Amino acid sequence: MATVHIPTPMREATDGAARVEIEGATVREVVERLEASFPGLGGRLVEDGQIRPGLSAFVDGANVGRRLRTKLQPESELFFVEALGGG
Amino acid sequence: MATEIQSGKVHVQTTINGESVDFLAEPRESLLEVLRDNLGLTGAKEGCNNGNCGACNVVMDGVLVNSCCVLSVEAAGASIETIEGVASPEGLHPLQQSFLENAALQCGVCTPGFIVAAKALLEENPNPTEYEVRWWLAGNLCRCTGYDKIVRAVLDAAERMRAEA
Amino acid sequence: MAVDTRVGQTIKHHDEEYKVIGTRPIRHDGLEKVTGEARYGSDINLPGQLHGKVLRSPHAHARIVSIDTSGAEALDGVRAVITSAAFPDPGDKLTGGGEAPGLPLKFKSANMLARGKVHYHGHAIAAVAAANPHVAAEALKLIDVEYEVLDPVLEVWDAMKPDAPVIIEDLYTAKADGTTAEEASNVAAEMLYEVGDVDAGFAEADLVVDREFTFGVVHQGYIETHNATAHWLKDGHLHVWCSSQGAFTIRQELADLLDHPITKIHVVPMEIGGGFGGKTTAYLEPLAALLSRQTGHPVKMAMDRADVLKATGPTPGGYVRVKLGVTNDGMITAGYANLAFDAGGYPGSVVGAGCRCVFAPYNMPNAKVEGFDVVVNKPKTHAYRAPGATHAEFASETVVDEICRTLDIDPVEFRLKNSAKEGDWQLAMPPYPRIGHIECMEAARDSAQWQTPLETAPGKKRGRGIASGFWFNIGFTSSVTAKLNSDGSVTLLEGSTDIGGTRTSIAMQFAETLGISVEDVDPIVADTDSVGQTDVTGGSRVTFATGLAAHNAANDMKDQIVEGLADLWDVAADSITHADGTFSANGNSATVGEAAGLLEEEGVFPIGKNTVTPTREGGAFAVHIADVEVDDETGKVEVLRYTAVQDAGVAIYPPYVEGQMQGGVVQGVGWALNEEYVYDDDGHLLNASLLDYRMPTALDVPNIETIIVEVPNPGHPYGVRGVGEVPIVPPPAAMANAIHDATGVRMSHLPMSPARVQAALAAEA
Amino acid sequence: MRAIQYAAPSTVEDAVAILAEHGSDARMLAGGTDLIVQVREDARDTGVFVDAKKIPELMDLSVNADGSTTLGAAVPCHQLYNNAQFAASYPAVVDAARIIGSTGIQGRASVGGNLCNSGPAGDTIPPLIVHSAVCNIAGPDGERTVAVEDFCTAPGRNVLADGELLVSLTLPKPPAGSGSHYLRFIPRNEMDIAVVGAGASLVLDGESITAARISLGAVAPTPLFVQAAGDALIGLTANEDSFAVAADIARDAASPIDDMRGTIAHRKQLSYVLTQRALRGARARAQGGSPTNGH
Repeated sequence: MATVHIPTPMREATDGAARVEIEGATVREVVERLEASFPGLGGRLVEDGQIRPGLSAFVDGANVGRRLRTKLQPESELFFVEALGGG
Repeated sequence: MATEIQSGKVHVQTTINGESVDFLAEPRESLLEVLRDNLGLTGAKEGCNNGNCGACNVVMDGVLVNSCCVLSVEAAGASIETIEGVASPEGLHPLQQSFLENAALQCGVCTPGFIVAAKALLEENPNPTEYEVRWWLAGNLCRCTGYDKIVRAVLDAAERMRAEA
Repeated sequence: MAVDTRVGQTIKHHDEEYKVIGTRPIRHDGLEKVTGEARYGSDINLPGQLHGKVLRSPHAHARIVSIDTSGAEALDGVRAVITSAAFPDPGDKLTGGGEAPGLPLKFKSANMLARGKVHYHGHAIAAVAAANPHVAAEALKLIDVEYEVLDPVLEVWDAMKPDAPVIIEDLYTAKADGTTAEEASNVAAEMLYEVGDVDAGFAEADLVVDREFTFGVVHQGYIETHNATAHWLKDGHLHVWCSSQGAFTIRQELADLLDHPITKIHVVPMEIGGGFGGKTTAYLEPLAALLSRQTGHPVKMAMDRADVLKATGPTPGGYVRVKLGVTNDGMITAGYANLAFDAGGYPGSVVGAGCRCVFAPYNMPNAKVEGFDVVVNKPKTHAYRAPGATHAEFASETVVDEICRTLDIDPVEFRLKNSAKEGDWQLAMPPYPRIGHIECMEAARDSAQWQTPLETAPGKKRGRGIASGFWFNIGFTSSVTAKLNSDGSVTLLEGSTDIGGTRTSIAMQFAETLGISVEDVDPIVADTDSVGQTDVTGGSRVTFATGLAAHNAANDMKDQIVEGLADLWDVAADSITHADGTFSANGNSATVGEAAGLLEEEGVFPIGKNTVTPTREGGAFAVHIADVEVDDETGKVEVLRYTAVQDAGVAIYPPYVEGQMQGGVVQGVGWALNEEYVYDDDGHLLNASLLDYRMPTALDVPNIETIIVEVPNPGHPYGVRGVGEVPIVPPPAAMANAIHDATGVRMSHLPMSPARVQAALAAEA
Repeated sequence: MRAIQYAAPSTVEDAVAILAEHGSDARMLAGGTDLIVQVREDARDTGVFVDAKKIPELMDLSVNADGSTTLGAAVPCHQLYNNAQFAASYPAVVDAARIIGSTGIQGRASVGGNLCNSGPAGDTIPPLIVHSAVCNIAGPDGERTVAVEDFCTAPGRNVLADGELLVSLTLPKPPAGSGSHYLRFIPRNEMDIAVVGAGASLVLDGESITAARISLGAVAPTPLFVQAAGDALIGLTANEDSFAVAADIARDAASPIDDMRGTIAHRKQLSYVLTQRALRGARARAQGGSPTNGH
């Protein structure tokens, strides 16, 4: 089960849960199941089958951007964070 | 004897880096524009076009000037030295070598102005203090280096040049 | 006296020894840059070339009633005049690529040439192509624009008021929870980041300090002004030569804005005269392209300095509130921050990054940060070196200093005690990987400056300040193609514009991996047709990401050499070893150079290549110490001494790491003391020149002492962390803390200009 | 830049003829560091540039029989600080010449040009005033002289009529026991326009002040000659108490504005502080030393 960290403003959709456990071999599977379990939440993270523009996924500390095919381990930790630019 | 009032394209004869040069230019064109766009000497850069950055520094009749603040027609009869004339066929000027060795450049766009200005300084004062270097070069803005390595490079070159003199 | 050839100190927290990495070769492009031969964008002159200029709005906020270009078109020498009508309708498309993908394209398009409405003083209205720049400038005066002038909104706190004039009539706040507001306002986006229980954290605190700070707009101040030359061929191929931090980004923007196929757009990165985040987006390129399409000639455009200051992307002004709770023994229990930044005339400020940096140096069990991206009548703001972090950490590091004073705790001790370290939670992010804040703080504590008591002088007010800073660094995509020549030298094509010596830092990593000298590598910044996808030079990513691509490409080349030699020597490939640049197997051996010669005879020319999107950037910390003297009669602040400490991971090319640190410090000192946009009440920018924008000169700063700390980034084979951005973060706070130490006055606005310091001193007295 | 015409006359008469013919459309071009930039930036509309640098009188720098000095209007700043005699006699003018713009600007910019630009913050103007310099003006109707303190009439404007040009300045020989100093306040250390500038000259008899002149820049529409501040010092001892009296008068005389370069409050304060510092520097020089504060 991967652990997905839910950003505070979106916890309304998870009944206040800060972390949810989701089964999935890839980021895409987790996001799809997240959407199914918490209607509306997926839509804020994912749009048209993509991670929403401007967001990046972090899998076990690695910034995998919007790569939904990224493989997950059973104990993976998943974050969704606004993508950053720089100077 | 009435003085001729020049307009339109004016024929100007001048000396640049020791070579006699002729060009046609409108009086409103600056020396910087002529160097860069008419004569292909693009080493001098436009950073501000009003005398506040030093990227266009050249030496005119032995005096450091901002070529953006000189009219093209004022070059008539003058002797002008640009960055392109600093190195000799034998090799780099000690300042150029020192800038390389001291890593005294980053983006490099202000570098020609700094080298031209620093050369003018060392010709007037071969043994400047750090303060004198900073004072002389205050008209040359660099946004990348924080000046530290530039000042070191100039002091380093001065020392080498004194040793060779 | 001998010249001081001191180089900065390096403190290693690893045992790696390298042959090339960490040395100080002369940079590959240095010669051309000291002789004036290097070719920057404005140095281009093409046959048949025309010159373009841009008409800019004299108003900060206005509706465009009409534009009459006939007068300009009639002027002798004028070849084309365009307005926003020349751009395709962006519809509802979003921007691709670049640093901030996914924003409405209509905003970017309208920022190129105003579409119906002017959002700031200097907003581009029309563009002209003419036989020479003087005629083009004359033509601008003949364009007749009728404006309906509107009230401007200049500051975020005014723009957020419910009754503020709304600048973009269909802008609905993107709320933190992913929903969208129903009423239009100037707030483009809200964000919220939280960890732990902030109310409980404050309840545990013995001392709570809550302060507000404000900021003027500042510009990156690169010395080379923006320029672009475009040639639109009759078959639709578009060639562009420009000064940009990213040729591929410009290509993407041109494709988006002009609705033109990427395959037909060819962007040549010229040498770039500085960027610092300000050259990460297009301004002139699309205009030059359209003017070229219309005239059939190449069109060259260059901004003057006033245009650069008025109409490119400075970094935001705005507001930051920071509230920190601590126990009497100096442990942070909670932090709250609220940041509102100028987006400028269109949405998209760097406030999000500011939010996530504000408490980054500390292990903060309970924190809450709110951010607001606010549209105002100023130029569309952009990244500037660690974008958003300097504002945020000026506020938090000033509050930390106040807490240390109040509790009488040494500021180094406090920071060490509360420092973030590996495994600690980051705000809204995964826990920190290996980081070097503690190592930097210890190096600062042990530095010559910190260990030397501040020299007092009768009648002089002197003080010392210290501050930390953090920046994430970014990864993005980089590509390298390396060709082995028959003499063993390597031509290395890379896509990252070189602003500060990165050709060499990339080549050094390649050389280290292949086992050759860096002088045998010839690095070339290639155009968009000649090298793989490479994102913008920014986010301190080039030595990290493009260096990684170079390392990978060297390994690829090594594998090909091994394969070729295996064939030649008739041995199994896996029996060939590679050490110190020599391949050996079964009694045979060949250096890279010898191998190249052997392979040439076989008709084999290895090409190593790699495209990589690394995922573990490795954030960087810096700790700075400033000694200042304050003239209490005039309010003027002099920097007496300055030390910058920074975790570089591993410094590939130390002189240029030091250079980045020193340059960042001086930009930060300029921001701290004098730099800001000055507006009148009508929103006119008054100081759009290098005279009145007041960037530091050589006479305004001392030598900057550097200490490179090497805590390797586990996400890079050589441990690289980006180094370019974080050095601008601590200076304003270090300076403010030093000013307080000298005078007892706390400054809460950047810049801390003499007039403001003097007024604060007078108010205190 | 608009199209312009250029002439390089070799005599004052020719220059006057061209200026008279073209009226307000013509201006003298000395170092050009103001004029070229102003026309380029549409801040001044000049169509005929009359180069001053081929006219011997405008490039003259010499000591006259009566001990006064003639400073040609187009003599560049760098020649002043490289001229030991001039620097010894008129240190406040040299203080200003050394801080106008950069080294590159000082290679071209002239004191006469600075005066004719008539900016309220022109750095050389307060020093000329405290040295009692006089403008030598030539025009279609002949020559006339005007005291420097009466030369500027408004920001960017002066007493020169169409057809007139500033030929030179005459600086009287400084009396024995005199010293002068000019300094300005700028947020940076170089490359800036004075937020306030202050010049002072003192003539000392022992410790006693026998003559004093004080002038401020950037605190009024024109550089300000604060005669009352100098007069108040006459007969007083050259000490901090006396300087404070003059500084008070100078601060009261200043009527600055708020603009992008400074605030009213700050400029008032600076008027006081800089007057004190200029006086200290002038005293140091009168006593054979050199100023210890300010650039």
